[in-house]
Amino acid sequence: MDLDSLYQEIILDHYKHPHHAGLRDPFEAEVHHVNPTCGDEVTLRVHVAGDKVEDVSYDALGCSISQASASVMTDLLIGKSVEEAMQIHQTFLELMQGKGQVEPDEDVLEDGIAFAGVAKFPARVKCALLSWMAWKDATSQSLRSENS
Amino acid sequence: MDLDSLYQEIILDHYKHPHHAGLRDPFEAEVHHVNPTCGDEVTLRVHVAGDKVEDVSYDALGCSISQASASVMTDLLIGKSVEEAMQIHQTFLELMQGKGQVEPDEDVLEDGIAFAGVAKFPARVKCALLSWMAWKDATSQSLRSENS
Amino acid sequence: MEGLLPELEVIRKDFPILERQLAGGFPLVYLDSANTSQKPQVVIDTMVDHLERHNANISRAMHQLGSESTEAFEAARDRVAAFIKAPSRDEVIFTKNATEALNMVANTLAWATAELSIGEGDEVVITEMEHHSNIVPWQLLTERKGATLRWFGLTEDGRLDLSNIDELITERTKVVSLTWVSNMLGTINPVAEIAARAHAVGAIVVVDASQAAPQLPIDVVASGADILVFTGHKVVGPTGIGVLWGRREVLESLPPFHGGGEMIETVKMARSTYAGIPHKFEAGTPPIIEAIGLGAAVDYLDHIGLDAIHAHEQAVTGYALEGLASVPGVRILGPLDAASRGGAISFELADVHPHDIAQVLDSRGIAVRAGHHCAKPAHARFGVQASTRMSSYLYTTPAEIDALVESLNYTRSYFKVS
Amino acid sequence: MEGLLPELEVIRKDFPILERQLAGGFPLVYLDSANTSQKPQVVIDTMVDHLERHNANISRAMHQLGSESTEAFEAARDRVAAFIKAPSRDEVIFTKNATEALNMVANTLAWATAELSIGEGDEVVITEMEHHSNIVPWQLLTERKGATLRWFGLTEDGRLDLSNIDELITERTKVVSLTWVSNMLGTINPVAEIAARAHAVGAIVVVDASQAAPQLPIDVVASGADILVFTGHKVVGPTGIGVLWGRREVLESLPPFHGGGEMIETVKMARSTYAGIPHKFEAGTPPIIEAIGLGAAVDYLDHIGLDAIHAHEQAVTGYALEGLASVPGVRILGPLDAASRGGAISFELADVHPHDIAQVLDSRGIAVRAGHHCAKPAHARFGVQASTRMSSYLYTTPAEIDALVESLNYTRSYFKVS
Ligand SMILES: Cc1ncc(COP(=O)(O)O)c(C=O)c1O
Ligand SMILES: Cc1ncc(COP(=O)(O)O)c(C=O)c1O
Repeated sequence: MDLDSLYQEIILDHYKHPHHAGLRDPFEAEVHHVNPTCGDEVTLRVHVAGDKVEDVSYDALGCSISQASASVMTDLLIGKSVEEAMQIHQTFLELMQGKGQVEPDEDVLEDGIAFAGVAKFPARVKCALLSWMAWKDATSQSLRSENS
Repeated sequence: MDLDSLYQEIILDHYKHPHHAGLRDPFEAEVHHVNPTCGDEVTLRVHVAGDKVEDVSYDALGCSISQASASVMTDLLIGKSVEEAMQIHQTFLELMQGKGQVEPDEDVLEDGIAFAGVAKFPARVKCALLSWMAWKDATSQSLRSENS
Repeated sequence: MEGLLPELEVIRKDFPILERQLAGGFPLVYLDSANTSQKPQVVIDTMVDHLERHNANISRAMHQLGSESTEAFEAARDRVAAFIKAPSRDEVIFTKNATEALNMVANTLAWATAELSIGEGDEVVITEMEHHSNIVPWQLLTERKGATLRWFGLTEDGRLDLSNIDELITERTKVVSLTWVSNMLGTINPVAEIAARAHAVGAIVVVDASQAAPQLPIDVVASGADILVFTGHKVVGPTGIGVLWGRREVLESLPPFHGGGEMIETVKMARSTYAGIPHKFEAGTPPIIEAIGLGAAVDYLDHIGLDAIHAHEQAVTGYALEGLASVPGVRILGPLDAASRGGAISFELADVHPHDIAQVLDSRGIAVRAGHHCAKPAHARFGVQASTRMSSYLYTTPAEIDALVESLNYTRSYFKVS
Repeated sequence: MEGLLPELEVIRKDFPILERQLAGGFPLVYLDSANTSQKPQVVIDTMVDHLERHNANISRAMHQLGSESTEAFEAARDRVAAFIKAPSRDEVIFTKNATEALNMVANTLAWATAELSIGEGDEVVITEMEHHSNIVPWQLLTERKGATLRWFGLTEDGRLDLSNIDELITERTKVVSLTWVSNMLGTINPVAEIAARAHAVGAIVVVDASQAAPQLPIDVVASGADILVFTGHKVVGPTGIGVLWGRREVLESLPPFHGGGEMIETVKMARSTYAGIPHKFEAGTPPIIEAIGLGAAVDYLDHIGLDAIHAHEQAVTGYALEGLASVPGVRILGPLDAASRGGAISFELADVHPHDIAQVLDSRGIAVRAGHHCAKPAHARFGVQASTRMSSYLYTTPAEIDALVESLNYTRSYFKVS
């Protein structure tokens, strides 16, 4: 059990000083996701304008991994096009589900590469993915409501 | 597995030529008992007059043990006082539940002693007891309705 | 004999109980596999290894044992999904046995709303050859909801009588629930065909594969079922575990079954929200060791191959049908050709009651079942109160069938049947 | 230390998993017994012996293996009846787990008639410290039947707030369902006292003894319960088995739960009649091996003695409460005196999230639980979203508590908590 590979400095930094935390206006969709096994929760809002992720704001309750992951995610996604953001989401998902066998791409994931170690702890993968899943859900909702 | 200790000649005789078989009038109570595990069934009527078991008549579907047991029972109980009959019932019950350790009393049980071997076959004890339980149930019902 | 498993003697060595000596020094001849199957060493060892080295509760536990246990449990779900070709592992729900799985369907339908709700004027269709576990839940449901229970009758040779299918399956039909293979008559039913008729009127189809899963390759989608269930202990797995597979849309429209740990998303005193499938239907600590044992069991069967097992069963069944026909006074209940039936053969022997037959056979080490085999209506249909049933499995040898036939002849002479 | 089991080292040898080495060469320190207990060799061996030598289905089978299996299964019922001092073995019903047992009560009450029926204007009373498995079934029942769910709140120190008992338990109350020992707070509740109040208004009392059965001598009659449930895997038994004990009159007035094999008297297509207790509530092939394993488990506990186990738990819990208090920033949820609590201790550690605590402990071989422990409302009551829980059992040593305390201090330094 290599604790330090899980709790990288980058993760602990984001945990102690989360970026883009808090819920903000305007937003097109808000979701509330829960990890039923441990109770971690996140409320997350997305503001999408045209094709662009204008803002992602959140209120998260949970462990260092889940909180740091939300913080890193907002850094990565805000300002990107929805398509690019979805691509980054996919890359992060593959890293997390790779059981520690996937080499992270720093150009795409930036601080997110710190989560490579999490992929070796199956029980913690869900923590790292909580806010990412919430973001995808919220974004799909906002796109659906836009098209309808 | 001593088959012959189970299938005594007396039992097979009663099975092939059951005594007092068939349903007769008059009767005060009729019951229908089923062995849920194997499906053996008996419909049984009792005719009690005053304190006396005037008649026990039955229609039984089942294996050699359950049929022979009904036949032997009617031989033993018809004509006795209800109290004596209940006593015989108790003696037969004790024999059956004795796991083969109880010495049968021929004075009380007559042909019923042939069932001593059945007590060694736990799966068959229920077969031997089916009609006896039905008789007790029917007799209690007839006494209850008399007193009410 | 054609069709027998080539490595039969090796396979038998996998089953420790087959070495058992019974009273009188008789070796065990186990012909009661439709009741429950025996267990190969690998299933037992897998369970023991888990108990001795990895035991922990699942999902909730974050520690190493907890991860090992969760992984083993969820890997079992993957194996079962592969065994029945489920489109998604999330559609595989672990239950206690087939009975609980069938009751889960009937019970959740009782509280379902919209499309799936059942009430007055609605009908549930079953068949006269169902096991009690696929009759009583539907009686309870239809009684309680004021709906009507109807059923397919049987033909003289023990098949479903489909002549009145147009009267039975109508726009009033909400559920058609039937067995794939009869545990009493052995009949293999045309489930896909009936499912198509049911779907045409918008009914959902529940298939009881308790006797099919041990013997036939199963493809849930091809079967036409919306829900398919089977029980672990008949597929060389342990007791205490069964499987319910359901199409995602159906499972998602049903309300939860039991409430409790693991099936929730969040709980407040006043109300709760529920997890997605499969967890929605798996309240409480599941049968963990049992699921893991079942995973090993279906792996074992897959390794031998269900096609090979089916061929073996057909060869043994054909040989048994011939052998039984050679005994005077034997009357077989159900189809007479091995090709259209499973490996359970119920029969009567003139002038000897099934219990007495079973008793004599048992005194010679041969285990069969005597009684109604939890199929009273099918017995009533053929005017019999009880029958004797022999049921083979992948470890059964032709020599065991010979022993049965010989002992039936002995039974006749023991009871002086002329 | 006073109260410890005298033969603790011998007892530990009974549990093979305690020899397990974890990652990094750390020995297992298992402090998650309230989640699931570890299994002694005798339980595992009893199950293996049955699987390898006696396996057969029960009740229905007339052959030697069938008799052996039936006898072993019913002997397990006798042992469980003795373990909880049940007045009659017929009142002991085997279920899948405690969750199924609680749902069985709520589900059969949903269909009960006369006295036991529940509808508008009726109330069910639970408590804020229940496990989800004793909350959600009652939410489903009251929602579906238009009845009202009410509950006892908790005091600051984690006990039931009985100050409004007269408002809560009234002539509208049909059921009072509560836990004997809290799985989160450790609190031991005055069940007999509350049962007396409930009986005074004619309500039935359901006691969740899932955490009590492992730790306290149980006498169902003295407890005041009408129905009492517990789960096998927490009393050193296997998964897949639970127990529901009920007073005969109550069980006899409830309708059947699941329909199927073994619970019937007779079945016709149009309607069925049901067997007496316990079989009425045991549809289908029961968890046979699991019941037999549970029989061996309660025998094992009875052999050591529940009084001795309880004393051991209190000694270890007292020592743990002291040790935890010595760690800066620890806040214990629940009563602070060992005498009035069971062996589960949930706590917070300032500035470190429970998952992160559990993770650091796990890296040193210490298994605890982190999260809501299936008791979200009780967590909400204390304003916490998750906690860390250590739970000891009869194999726990003071040295293991020392390891926990030391590792909590290490956790603080790892996360640089000042
Ligand atoms: C107090 C309490 N009740 C009920 C349960 C549910 O037990 P099971 O998950 O075995 O059904 C548990 C344990 O998880 C518990 O601690
Ligand atoms: C066709 C069929 N359905 C259902 C069942 C019930 O299985 P279980 O008793 O394991 O629930 C059985 C076996 O007993 C069966 O043969």
